[in-house]
Amino acid sequence: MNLAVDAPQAELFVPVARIYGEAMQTLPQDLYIPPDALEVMLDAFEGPLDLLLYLIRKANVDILDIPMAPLTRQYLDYIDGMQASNLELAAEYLVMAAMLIEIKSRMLLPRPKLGEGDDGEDPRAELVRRLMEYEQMKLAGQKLNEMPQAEREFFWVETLVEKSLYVRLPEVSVEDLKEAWMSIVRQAKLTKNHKISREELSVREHMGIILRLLQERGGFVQFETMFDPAMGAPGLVVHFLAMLELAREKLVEFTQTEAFQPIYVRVHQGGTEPGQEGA
Amino acid sequence: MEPSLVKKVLEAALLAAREPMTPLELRKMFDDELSTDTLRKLLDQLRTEYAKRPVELIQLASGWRFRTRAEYLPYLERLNPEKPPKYSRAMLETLAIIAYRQPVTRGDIEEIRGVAVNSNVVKTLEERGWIDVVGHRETPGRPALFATTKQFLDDLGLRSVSELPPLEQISQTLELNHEK
Amino acid sequence: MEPSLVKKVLEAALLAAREPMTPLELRKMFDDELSTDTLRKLLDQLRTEYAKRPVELIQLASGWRFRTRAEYLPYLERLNPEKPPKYSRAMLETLAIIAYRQPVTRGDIEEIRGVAVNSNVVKTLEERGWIDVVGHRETPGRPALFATTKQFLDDLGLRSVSELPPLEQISQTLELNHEK
Repeated sequence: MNLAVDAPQAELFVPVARIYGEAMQTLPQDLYIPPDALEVMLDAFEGPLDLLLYLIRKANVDILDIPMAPLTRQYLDYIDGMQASNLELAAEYLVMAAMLIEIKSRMLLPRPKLGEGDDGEDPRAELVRRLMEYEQMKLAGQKLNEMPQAEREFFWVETLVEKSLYVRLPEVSVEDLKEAWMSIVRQAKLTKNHKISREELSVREHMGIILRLLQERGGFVQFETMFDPAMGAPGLVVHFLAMLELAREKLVEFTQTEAFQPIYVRVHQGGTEPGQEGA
Repeated sequence: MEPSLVKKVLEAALLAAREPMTPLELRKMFDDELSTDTLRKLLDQLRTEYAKRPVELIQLASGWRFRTRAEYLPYLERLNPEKPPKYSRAMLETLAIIAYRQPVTRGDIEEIRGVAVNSNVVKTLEERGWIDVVGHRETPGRPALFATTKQFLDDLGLRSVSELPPLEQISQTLELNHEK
Repeated sequence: MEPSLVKKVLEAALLAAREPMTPLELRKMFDDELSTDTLRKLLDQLRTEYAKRPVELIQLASGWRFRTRAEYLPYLERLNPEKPPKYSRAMLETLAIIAYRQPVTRGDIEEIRGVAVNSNVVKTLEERGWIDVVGHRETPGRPALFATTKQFLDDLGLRSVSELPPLEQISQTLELNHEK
């Protein structure tokens, strides 16, 4: 097969037509290009492997059975064409040309007998391996390009997050309050006057509860109804103490029209006489 | 073109939009074959369809966009927690006085702290639902009496004000510190 | 917390995400009280619920994210008249070699392609965040080893390199031939 030298490539680079006054030449087989397009042609190939693949594929040659001689000549003719156009020829093309010629010459020599090791390998094997690997990657690149890509074939969903719609409130711990109180005490030197026991604190809480209750019920309430048995004995005592403390601080007052009549609690009325409207 | 398809195209575009989309832009997707009225109707339908979804379609000055509903922001916040804001010392001291000495008037607070109470401080605490007015002291001017609320106890994880650290202990610690 | 609420929080977060969200991040919103199994189940439910919507929830190399379905591209494309840049063949072949043969050195790429690698090609891929240097081969010159990134997989909607389209089986033919 390596003797198939009688290829029709002899007419390469003989002008076959003129377009716009420019000579048209045939490049390898079906490749018709005007000379000034050679640069474009070179750009169209990604290197010597790509060109070789093109030549093999276009000539419909089985990649595994490369006819070395015509292929080598086609390749060299193509490079000649590029040189003729004063193109700076990439070194890789020349290396490939050398490789093709080397393979071709080895094909012409009698092959060593099989069984003598690696030397028995077809001199084209390495080229075939490289061509196949390259072709595989070339196809893979095309497939990658066909895959849906973010911001090209699909878009990421991204709804608006308006952070100002959520105001994070400061957190306060019991410790913070304690710290704050200590700082107040330290400043005001109130250490002596403001010793308040745990019990007194619950009395103060109940003072708030009573005032709130009075406010809810119109400021005038029957004394007994202020006590909920569910509070339990200690709760009732604290509640009662709170009532007394409120009276002492003149925040509430008690009224009773006469002995054994219901006692009423009401919000302190300031200057007015106690007990008059309510009775 | 089916209105249901048009609506889906609008939905896809608005969900992926980085900026609010104007009616002009939205109509561009249909080669302007969509009338402004129909567009408006479809956007309204879309908004209704999203009523129960965690994002809402809103109309802003510069166009339409999907927005995460406010109620989900606390969860999103946890992904990128910012430093929690802090209350000022004035705020904490006022709150401490109301908590420990309730019910108190603004005058009481000023007396204890020795400085005037900024009305913003009281307002902030009221807005947060931590204090409220439980009555008035029958002295000239009938000043409001403030006390802490149930919300305050809940937020601080307390069952009752009596669970606050006892003050005598604080005073003792202070005295010990003073002795040094 | 109600599973239906958890699902809505997940939905809100994923719809608003600027990046794919990992299970770890998603669980962070619930103070890690959500088991990985439950999370997975809820995400699957969410994905199913979106089956008829114009956006879909997908799992990527670096997490979960919503994206518009491919069928809406013809409409969405009209919003941005600027066509996305086309990658050159040199770029695509280099990318394919890095993706399928990783980790590879520049020398490996040159060996396969038979031409010198233009450094702009590598730079562009690095700038896009699709490839990066994962180490150096311990040969003279210690050449950098390139591999594809999670970003590359995310942008292609993939979970792992194994989901890349399979290579054409050219090599098998070669082996068959050797048997002759």
